[in-house]
Amino acid sequence: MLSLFALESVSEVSTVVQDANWFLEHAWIIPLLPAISFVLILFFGKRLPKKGAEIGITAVAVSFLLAVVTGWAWLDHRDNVVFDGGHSESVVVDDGHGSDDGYGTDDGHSGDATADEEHAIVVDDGTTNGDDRVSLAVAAAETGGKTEAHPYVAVQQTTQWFQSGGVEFGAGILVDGLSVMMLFVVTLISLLVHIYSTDYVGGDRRYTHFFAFLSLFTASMLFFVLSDNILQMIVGWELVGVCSFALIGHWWEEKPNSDAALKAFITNRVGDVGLLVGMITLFFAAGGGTTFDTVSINEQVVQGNVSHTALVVAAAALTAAVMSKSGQFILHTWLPDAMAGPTPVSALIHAATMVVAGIFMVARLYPVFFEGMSIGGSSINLLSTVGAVTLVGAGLLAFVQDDIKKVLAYSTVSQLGYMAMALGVGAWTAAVFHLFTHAFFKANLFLGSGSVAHAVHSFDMKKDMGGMKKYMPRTFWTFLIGSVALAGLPPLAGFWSKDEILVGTGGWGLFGGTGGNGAYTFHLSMGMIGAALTAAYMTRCMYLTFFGEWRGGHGHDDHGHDSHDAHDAHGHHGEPHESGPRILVPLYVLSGFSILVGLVNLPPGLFSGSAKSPASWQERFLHYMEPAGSSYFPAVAHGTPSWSLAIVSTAIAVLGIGMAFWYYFVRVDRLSKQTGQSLTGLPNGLTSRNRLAKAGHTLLVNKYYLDHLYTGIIAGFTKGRLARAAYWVNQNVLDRTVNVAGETAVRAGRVVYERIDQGVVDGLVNSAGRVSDSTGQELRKINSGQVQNYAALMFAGAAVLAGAFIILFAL
Amino acid sequence: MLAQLAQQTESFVRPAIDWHAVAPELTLLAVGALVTLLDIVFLERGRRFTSAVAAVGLLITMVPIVTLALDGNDRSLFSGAFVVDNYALVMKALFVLSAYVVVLLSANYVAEGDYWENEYYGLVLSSVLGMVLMASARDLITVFVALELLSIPAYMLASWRKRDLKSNEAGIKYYLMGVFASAILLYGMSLLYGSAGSTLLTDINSAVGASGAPSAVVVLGIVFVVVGFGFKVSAVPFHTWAPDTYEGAPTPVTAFLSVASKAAGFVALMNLLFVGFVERGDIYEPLLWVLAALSMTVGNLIALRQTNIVRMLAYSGVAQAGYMLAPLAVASSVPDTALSATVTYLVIYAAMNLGAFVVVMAVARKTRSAEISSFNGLFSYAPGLAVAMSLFLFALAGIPPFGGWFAKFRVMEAVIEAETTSGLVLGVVVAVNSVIALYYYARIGLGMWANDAPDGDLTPVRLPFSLASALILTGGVTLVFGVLPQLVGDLTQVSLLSGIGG
Amino acid sequence: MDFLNDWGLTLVTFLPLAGALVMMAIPKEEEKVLKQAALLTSLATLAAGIWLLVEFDYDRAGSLQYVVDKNWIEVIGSGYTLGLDGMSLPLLALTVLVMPLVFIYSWDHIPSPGNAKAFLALMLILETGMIGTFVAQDLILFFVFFEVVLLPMFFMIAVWGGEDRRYASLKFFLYTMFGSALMLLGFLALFFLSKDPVTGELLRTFDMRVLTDAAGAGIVRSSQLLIFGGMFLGFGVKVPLFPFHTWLPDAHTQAPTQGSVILAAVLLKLGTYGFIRIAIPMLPEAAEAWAPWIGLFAVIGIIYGALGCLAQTDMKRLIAFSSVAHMGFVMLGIATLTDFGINAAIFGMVAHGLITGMLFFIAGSVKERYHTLEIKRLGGMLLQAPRLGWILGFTSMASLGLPGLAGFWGEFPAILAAYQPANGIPEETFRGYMVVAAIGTVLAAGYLLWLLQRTAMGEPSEEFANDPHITDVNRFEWIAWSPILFLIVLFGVAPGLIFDVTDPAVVESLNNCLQLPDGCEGVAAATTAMFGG
Amino acid sequence: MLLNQFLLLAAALFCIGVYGVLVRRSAMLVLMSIELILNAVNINLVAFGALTDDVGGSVFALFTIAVAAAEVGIGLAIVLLMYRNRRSIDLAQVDLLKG
Repeated sequence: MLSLFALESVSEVSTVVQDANWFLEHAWIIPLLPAISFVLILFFGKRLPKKGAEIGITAVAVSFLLAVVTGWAWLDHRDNVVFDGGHSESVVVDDGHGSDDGYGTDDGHSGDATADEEHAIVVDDGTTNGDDRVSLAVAAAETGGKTEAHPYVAVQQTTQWFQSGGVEFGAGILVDGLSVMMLFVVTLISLLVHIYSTDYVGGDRRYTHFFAFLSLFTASMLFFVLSDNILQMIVGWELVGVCSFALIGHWWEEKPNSDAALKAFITNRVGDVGLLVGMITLFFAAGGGTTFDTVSINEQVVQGNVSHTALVVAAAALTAAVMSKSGQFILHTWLPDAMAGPTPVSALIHAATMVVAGIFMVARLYPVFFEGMSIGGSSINLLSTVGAVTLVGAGLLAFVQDDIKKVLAYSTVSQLGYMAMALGVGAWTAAVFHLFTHAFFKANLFLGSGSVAHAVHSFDMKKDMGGMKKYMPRTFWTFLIGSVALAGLPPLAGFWSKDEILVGTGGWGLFGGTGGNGAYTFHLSMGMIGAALTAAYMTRCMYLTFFGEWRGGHGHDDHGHDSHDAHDAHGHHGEPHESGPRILVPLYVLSGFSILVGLVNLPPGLFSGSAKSPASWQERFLHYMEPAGSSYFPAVAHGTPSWSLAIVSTAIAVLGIGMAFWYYFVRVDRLSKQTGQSLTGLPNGLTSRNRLAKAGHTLLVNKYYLDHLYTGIIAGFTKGRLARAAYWVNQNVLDRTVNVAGETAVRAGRVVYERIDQGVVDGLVNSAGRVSDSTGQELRKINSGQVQNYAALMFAGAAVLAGAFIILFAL
Repeated sequence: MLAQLAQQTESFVRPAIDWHAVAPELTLLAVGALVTLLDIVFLERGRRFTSAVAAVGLLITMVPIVTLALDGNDRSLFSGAFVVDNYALVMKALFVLSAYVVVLLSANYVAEGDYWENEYYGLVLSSVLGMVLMASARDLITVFVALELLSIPAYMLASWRKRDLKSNEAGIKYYLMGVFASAILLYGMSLLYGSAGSTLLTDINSAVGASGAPSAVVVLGIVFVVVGFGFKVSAVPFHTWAPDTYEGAPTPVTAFLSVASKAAGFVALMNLLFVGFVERGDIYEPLLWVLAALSMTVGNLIALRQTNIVRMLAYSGVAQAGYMLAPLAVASSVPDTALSATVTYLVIYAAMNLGAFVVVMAVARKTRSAEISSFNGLFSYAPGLAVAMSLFLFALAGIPPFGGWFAKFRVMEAVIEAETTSGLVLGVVVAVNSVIALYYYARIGLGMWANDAPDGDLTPVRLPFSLASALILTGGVTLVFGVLPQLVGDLTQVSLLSGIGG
Repeated sequence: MDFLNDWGLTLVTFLPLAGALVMMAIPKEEEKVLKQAALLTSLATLAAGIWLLVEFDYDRAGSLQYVVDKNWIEVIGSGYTLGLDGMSLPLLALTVLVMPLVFIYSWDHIPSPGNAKAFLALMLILETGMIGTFVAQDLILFFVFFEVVLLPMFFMIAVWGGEDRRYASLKFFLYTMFGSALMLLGFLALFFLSKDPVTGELLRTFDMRVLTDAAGAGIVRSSQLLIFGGMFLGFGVKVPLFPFHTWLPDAHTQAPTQGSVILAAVLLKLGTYGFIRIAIPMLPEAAEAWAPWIGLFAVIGIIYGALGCLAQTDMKRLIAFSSVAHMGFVMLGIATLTDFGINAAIFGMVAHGLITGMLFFIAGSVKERYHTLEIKRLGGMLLQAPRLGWILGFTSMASLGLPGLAGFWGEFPAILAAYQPANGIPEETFRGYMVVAAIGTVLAAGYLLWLLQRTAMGEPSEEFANDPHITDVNRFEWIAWSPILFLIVLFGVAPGLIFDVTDPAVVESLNNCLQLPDGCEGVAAATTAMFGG
Repeated sequence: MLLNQFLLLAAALFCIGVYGVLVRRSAMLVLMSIELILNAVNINLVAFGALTDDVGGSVFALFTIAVAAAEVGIGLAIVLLMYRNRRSIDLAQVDLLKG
């Protein structure tokens, strides 16, 4: 149980092959379909019966199917790419590498695949019966329970895009576990969001535009996910940014919406500076100034012939990019504002796909981060700390939000913090697995909140929601499943992935270390607090939305400060009712996934090899996803899951739920029953304390509140003052700095323009003109009209010249 | 007594005269005499055909020049005092042709005036005779006589309109300054004669050119001579007469002064520099450097503020004189390039400036004023004239594809070829000045195209035949020299040094 | 084929001039005939251009083709030599393409004082000047065409311009004239000083090919620096490089739409073309000494231009300042003196030409409809003229360098090249430039999207709320704009079209630097010390 | 030795002439002063000619005298014009053209 994993030795030879199953080779069709649908909708959308929606849906559906089949092909490829039966194929060792066992990749079909040199190692090709058996002797003996006979071989197809100045610009696809998983997630959620939007965005004036950009977004995300070189990543990265700009600003009539879109895009561009600098450093330091190819860059880093300083610079720069794109702490302010976009957009882009682009990039270029941040062996590094801080910070902020989407937005930021921390501590599979599960239940929650908001035409929990359980039971149940999964209670998905991360931190020394790459105890504790916070604010959100009496709808007609759903044609009042099937079906599918998807990666040690979870069942996700032992992946240590950690983390989550439950379900509910109106909090305690909290300086309230002291300190305090303080910091410090940065740029622009440009530079030019003009005016006076002055001037000139020249020359 | 006298004179042997060499001067003399004769004989009735006779006469004088050019070998008379070489022939042709254009200009201008017309052409022809003589003069006395021969008629032409105060004032100023300057010039020549013992330029060159520090007398002589011609060329600080005289004098006379007499001044200056004291470069180069830089800068700066087109062209003439002096300021290091640069500039400058004056006169016929504002909106009622004026103005500014760019290019080429820091600095000064000049040239161009006509009358301008032909001649020449500079290049590939060597 | 060889380039250069002369004959009143004649001429030139492109031998793109070498002014040793190679081909194609579109656009967009005859004739003369500059292979011919371009543009701004057009046109004319006068001094010095590398005797020629091969051999370093300084001023003014850019905003704001489009699309490229064709190949040693300074000015230009844009209240002036920023990227690419950088620069030129030309077209149409370009008064264009709004959105995306559109391939490779300049140039300095340039892209996103937000998004201001003649894109505008939009996407998706053509020519022009006895290092010590890199 | 006296005399005459031109207001006196300068030049020429007993000097002097005569004739004509138009020959009043 306690045995640390031995580090697998890293293979010298590149484990990438050109030809494999047809679907793997032609995965580039998947992004192509939505791209074509974008063009079709743009040009013919308006004239179609369903105004473009059907093209969008069919395209994404086909892509989804293709993704599933490609996934299947990958599983098959991953499993039996190796040893067929007992005998081992003879392997011709590549000349360059004197390592013990060479790897041979079947290069028989060099015809179609444009294999560039250092990848192709000729092997006497065995009989290629369809599944291109490639004989690979196992590099090092796999330890641990699993007999890992099959090495991890990715499939890469590159064509030469163009060539400039001796530099090869290739374009191609790299299909491996990571990208297949992302393909599946993106296409599935995009399909569900498409269906969901047909009802949600029903009456909108720019319905076709919405679907056009939705397809464009899906296409660019898939293009990004499949890219095999860092240049293509940059292209995909920015295309995705543009689509989010277009979709957030879908209702650009109101200024706040277009402001939010602008803020999102510019913050992403700030991150792009880091991306550009990082990629360029990698291109020169690791790519040798000739190739952008991710695999070869990773290999160079893994083989250690890249200077450490370059790696540190690249890793730091790329972390900046991650911070902006995946909403990490400093540059996260754009994500909550991005909720101004329609809910399907928030679900697809700001929960499941785009925001994880940063995490995907780190996962794809993991060797750079592993070496750059020296993750193995140290107890703290930039990426993991940023993740941890975001995790807790965002969790706190989620407490004080009135708008349901803002709560979910901050929860996304905090879950992204989780993933970043996981990558930071070396738990690669845990992070990717959390990304996988989070996509489902967060999308589920967002769509659920959309369905509720659709019914009450506002997102404000305090004013317009409450007691929705009675009116919208189905949405309630799906929302409940999503929240429980998010909170991380076992058997649902959230628990497995969060637990994996905590295991991966390796900080759990109490009952024997759980292995992993370094003792990240601080991050473990932050993870624990995060888990509690998540559970707490989700319970609060559940209560305010679904329990108590319905607060909205009677009397006040204003639809909340940012309820822009008024654009829907059918803005009727009256009792909220359950949403239509096209909204509910995606909810069902997603909640189903939220439940089942956790089982994909059962930790091995947990059931100690009992019959119920046979070896072949355990860590399927790890087996198929992590390119362990392949040439372009660092030797990462895996933590062993431990019973004690699982129990403690669940207990903390339950504690979080319990506290929030007790505060809301018991005390607020009893009070609201007594007073007859459905309250959203303890009026005297909270609001008075609010004022106190807001003041933040007065001593604790006088004694007769003592009985609240206990709850105040644990629940109230964390909910009240600290959260509000965090929110205040977030709004006044962080968010304002971003806005202030914008304003200072504009003011600097004005200063530079008025003073320097017009004043100095232009001034010089104009003053030169004026000076010559005025001297001209003075010189005109020479011609005074008096002829004798002329004669005097002439003679004086002659005399002076004569005198000077005589003195100079003659004497 | 008479016999005694005759006996003394036998020892006097008549110098051999090569009639072909002197042919141009003689024909001019004949034409001048003929015009005066006609004037006396026909009095009033002669008005009509005197200008035609003068014009035809000038064209006839071109014939001997062309034959001499075709003949090809240089001729020298009076033991080197009168030399006819390529350089002289080019300049003679320039004088005669510019005189021809001036006669075309003044054909109806003078006729419309109520003054006695015939003498006008007599004076012009005699002045041209002086210039043609100057081109071949290689001796102090001949230079002086030629200079006076071309100046004195010019004084009278300047004060041609007897009853007009301005013309009278112009005449006075031109006369007094002219005579004063030639007095200074004479004084300088006397000193040169004194130091050299002979009036022949080649002798002066051998005497003055002795190595070692020059004596004060020689330096003073050279300075005063250059000052004298500085006046003629209207270089700053001796330019003060030019704007007033140009404005006061009748416009054809102004054209004549600004082109022909300035060219004559340059010819004289070049004769003296390249033949007279070519070794003494260390004296006249800095002198001319100062004059060139001053003329360019001051000329352009004052021109910025002018409101009268003729005064502006005067100052622009001063600036152009500065450009022409620039190659001379590096003459001793690159003699041949400097000479051909200045000659090229003179030729192209003549075409441009005369063209500009043609348009000024044409516009004056309608607007009756020489103010720049009267040019506003010219494009709306006389597009042809406006395009022509823009052609001339931007040629003067040195913008390709019009002639001026090649002239300025040759000047810059000469200055850079000298490869001396003073040459380079002068090049930069030329560049900067061409930008300042561009401002007032472009401003007029702007006014013509962009502004609308003063008090809006759009009656087109009717050009008499002579003005039209002058316009076409000068415009054509300017454009052709701009697009195919090789023509003017071959023409002006001249050298004065051969005179000394040969 | 041989007709093309000796007459091809002369035809394509002087066809527009011939068209202009023909138009002189047509009376002023018949505007329709005049417009047809002008359009026909420009289309004929386009056809000739395409014919040249088709017959061009792409695998020898490095060497000069269609070479014409006749004598023009022997007295100063300058010949009428024309030639076309990979470097000038894309720019020629850009010019030949943009002009017909401008003529189509001006079918019903003749600016205020009318007089279509003069306006169209001037544009044709302009076209001759531009094409001539790109194909000239003789310094003096280059200088003549370089200046011929000034006059028509001066008159177009002066006569058909905006309110204070006089000031703007004069400033443009004087500024460029000053630069080119000093450039001429540089050419002359080069003429007199350059020696034959082998025999060492004076070359005394203006022929670019000979001078490029000589690569400034025999000229002592200090005078090389001085000559390069002259050329730097001449070309820098035209680019416009940072300190010499003040004429651009005024010229653009006052110029008529057609004028701004041509100015932005082609005229700015004369300067940068001058650098890569004349300054750098002929004076490699001086180029290395100057490279850090050019880089510095370029980078300042990027930030300065962007900050300038943020402060603008007039849309056209904002686009003008954005040109300063874009050309900053192009100059950064050139300053690296690597073939990768210069390829990026050429691509940047073509892309900037298309994109900023398009932006000015849109600005012109907005001015046509709203009669103002005051950003504060504009608004809600996406509601009133949706297509115009979307085109503005698309073009500003291209302009801020969105990958997949042409703008990106101009900026990204330039930033990439800045990481590793030629080996004679201080690397740390250029990496600093790289980071600043990357920050520049953020500012670019800032001002462009802010412009988009203020003009296209939001509700239309009540002043124009139900203004009848704010119509959407009309027929002529579509015809004029669709080729440009298509090309922006085409070059974005397949940048190889340009890179494959320019690469051999750039390698050819840069190989002198590598032949220097000590490669480009010789100068490194001096520059790093001087520059403190 | 003799030569210096002549040169000095000529220089003195020259300066007096110049003084006369610059200071005297009446046109007539200016003309006279110019004559003075020209005569100074003649002295110079003849002196140099005598020194090197070369006839050139005196020939030059003769020419100068002839030309001086012509100039004075014209000068007087122009001054006459001035008088006829202005009723005064005061050079200071002659400033219509300036700037």
